[in-house]
Amino acid sequence: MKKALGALSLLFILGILLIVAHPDYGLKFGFGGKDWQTYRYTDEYYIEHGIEEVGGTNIVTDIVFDYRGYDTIGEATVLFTAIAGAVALLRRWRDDDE
Amino acid sequence: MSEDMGLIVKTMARATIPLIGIFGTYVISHGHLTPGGGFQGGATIAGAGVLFLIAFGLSEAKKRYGHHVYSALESLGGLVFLGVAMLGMSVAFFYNTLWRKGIVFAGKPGTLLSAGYLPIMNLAVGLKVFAGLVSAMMAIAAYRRWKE
Amino acid sequence: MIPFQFITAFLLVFMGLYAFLYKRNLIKLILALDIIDSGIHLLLISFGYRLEDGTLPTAPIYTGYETLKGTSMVGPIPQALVLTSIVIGVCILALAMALTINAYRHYGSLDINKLRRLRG
Amino acid sequence: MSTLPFLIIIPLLGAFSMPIISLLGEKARSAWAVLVSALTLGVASKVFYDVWSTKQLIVYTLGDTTPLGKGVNFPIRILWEVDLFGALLALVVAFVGFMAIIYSLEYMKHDTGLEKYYTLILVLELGMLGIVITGDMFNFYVFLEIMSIASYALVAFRNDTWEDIEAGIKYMFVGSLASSFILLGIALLYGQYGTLTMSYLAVKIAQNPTLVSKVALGFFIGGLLFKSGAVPVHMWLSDAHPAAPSSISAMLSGLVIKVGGVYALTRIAFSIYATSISIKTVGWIIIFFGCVTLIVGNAMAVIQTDMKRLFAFSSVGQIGYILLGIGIGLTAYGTKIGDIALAGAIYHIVNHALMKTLLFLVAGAVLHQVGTKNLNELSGLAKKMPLTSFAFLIGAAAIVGLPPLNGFASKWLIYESSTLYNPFLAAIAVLGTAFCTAAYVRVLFTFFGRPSEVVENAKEPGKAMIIPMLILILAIIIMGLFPWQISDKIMLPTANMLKDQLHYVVAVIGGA
Repeated sequence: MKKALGALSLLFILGILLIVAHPDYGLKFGFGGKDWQTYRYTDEYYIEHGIEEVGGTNIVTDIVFDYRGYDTIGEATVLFTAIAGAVALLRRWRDDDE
Repeated sequence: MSEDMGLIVKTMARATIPLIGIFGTYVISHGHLTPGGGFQGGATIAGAGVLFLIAFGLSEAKKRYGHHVYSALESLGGLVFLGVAMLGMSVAFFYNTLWRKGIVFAGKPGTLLSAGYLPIMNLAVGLKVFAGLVSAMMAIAAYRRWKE
Repeated sequence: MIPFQFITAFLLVFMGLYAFLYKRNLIKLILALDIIDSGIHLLLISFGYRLEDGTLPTAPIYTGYETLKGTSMVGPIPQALVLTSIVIGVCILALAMALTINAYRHYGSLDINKLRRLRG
Repeated sequence: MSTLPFLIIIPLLGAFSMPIISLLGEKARSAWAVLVSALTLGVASKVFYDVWSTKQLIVYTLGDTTPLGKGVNFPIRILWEVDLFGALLALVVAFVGFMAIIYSLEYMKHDTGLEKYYTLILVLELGMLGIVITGDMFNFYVFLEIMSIASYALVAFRNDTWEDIEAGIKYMFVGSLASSFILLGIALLYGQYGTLTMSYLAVKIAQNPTLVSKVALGFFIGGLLFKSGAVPVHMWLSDAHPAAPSSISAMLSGLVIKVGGVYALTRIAFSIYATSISIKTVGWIIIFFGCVTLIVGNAMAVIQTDMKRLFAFSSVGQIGYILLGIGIGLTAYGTKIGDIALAGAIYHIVNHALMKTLLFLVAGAVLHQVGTKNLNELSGLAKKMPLTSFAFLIGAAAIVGLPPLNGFASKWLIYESSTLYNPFLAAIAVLGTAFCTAAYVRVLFTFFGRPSEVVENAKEPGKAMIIPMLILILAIIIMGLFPWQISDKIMLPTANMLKDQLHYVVAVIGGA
């Protein structure tokens, strides 16, 4: 019973995702020309202005460290946290000898 | 079974570890010009650490690894990142003042000394990722407490 | 016609969810989480693809040899987001491994059915 | 220069420099943790006062003076957008974090690995502060992950007991799955609308509400209900919160499930979707989950014998009240009833954070001094630990909702609005309170019963554990003395500001 319910809900999620992926109902793939300007305006802005505003020729690095630099410091904090957590969890137990 | 992996592997590791290190440093320092950046380069250099651990064994790696040194290096990388981000605090947090005002690192786009604080941040993040991944790896490798 | 890139991404998410629900080994569960994340990353990356007439899209990096400025560069935002997201995935992986090692020491097993001592 | 960035910078600096500071010794480490959290509390109060006195949103752009790009009218940078709700929660987070850090000075004294412990607790606080002030969807995800990863590691911090490890593993798998759902929702929104800023997303969705946006909302609701511990998926909460060290349980129960679950749900529902899709359906879904959570959580609390597990189930029940209030606020969007319900929910978030923190600190004190948390062995504790028992009495009376204390006003607002909206919901809410009362009266009888052998040698804990409890008691009593003033001066403006989606949008993209 539980297994059947789980399988049904999985199929339901997959079905919804596939409906969403159909171009008539939702997401489209591979924009070009005018569609690109209407749907990917932010990307277009970065490609146009990235060099003069930030100075790096690699636009991805410009975004990672300048436009979305705050995300990157969050990401660095995630790494810091996870490593602190992993080292803390792998420390010696209180009753271990040596 | 001995811990290390024999003469051939060790010799090859001695030869390749410096090369991996140089390549990682290149990826970090050219992060604002070519594909790559701090995270990727730092992970590459940490890969050299993994190679060292596998080729030479745990006891040899433990000799060259100090936990306090690496966690201090990791937090140093984080602090440098935070400090650089605060350089332009008079305008806003994360304001790229070095590039906008043209003080240092303000060469023509496409040269190494350009793009304001991006190279410094890449270096800081690279240091942090390298130190962090090496300490996580050592923590996992050194934890063997159940009976085998 | 549904683009095959999206179908692949959603199938990966589906596979991950399936493994998450029906597998009983802790390591496999961690892999399932990673597969779900990979599917989402694939979806995000394919959102950035660009089709212009006559030109193939390039990576969003200026090399100094472009004839026309930025004619068909793929979207850079998804790449930046995926970069961040991959690091987060790695972090969860490291923490999950640390927890799993501890669980193996306590329970002597990686079977999740054995991890049922707490009463809900 | 705004003070807002220091809300993030100070805890970040504290966490990053903790490994270096702890080379100086144990004293320096504890002093640094206390100092950093005290400074954070100061900044949070300043930010709250600024927003409250001007009733204006603070919009702060990371990396530039304006969020908009050059010559275009859409935001291109990450921005912080703090309204009264966010500022209020930031204040509560900083306050409870400060209390928990002072408390753990003594409570965690005998543990190893304390350097990592203080790092992680500062990062946990940082993650929650980041969530409440952000105005960007992906940034929200990043800080949600910071908060979640820190709490996974802290739940399993005592790695030599199997309870902690098992609870940590369950919490980690459920939490990561929920985070993946949220990331999938964000990816869908980006794919359809091409932006990640919350207020500009609101504009885009209002122009073109497609199926994709609804599916994304479904994923958000699913993931955030997981994170807030609503009933079909509350199993991880009742394992993880009792197993963690008590100072962490206090933060988890008091803050994490609210900031990472309910706050985010409210923000997404009200600030992004409120006017563009039929919000009534969403409201009824949330009401449904709220009612189920209310009944099941409180009823399960009655039959527990473990004190911390009882408190954890009670947290599930109280989350039900909050969800009920938010659900009514959504279905009755724009009417007076909706405002009252929303104000009640926000009020209850704040109150429950204080009360549940106090209760978990009491449980920690008992566990620390007596060594057991089994209620059957703890009878007669009141004679040996009078101050702790008094703290428990106050906390329990407040959570049940007795009139002179702060829990009364918020619960009254929720009852009143649900009676006006639909009497059936009010009946369910009262039923839940009956169960809640039964659970706490049972603990009370245990505390004041005949002394058992286990508690013979118990004595009061040290100063560092007593002082946070006293401050929390004081806060609860003071808030209880002026319930309607607080409700009129703080909670209703908060609800109004949260509801005002137009203001939220216009503050970023200008007079569009």
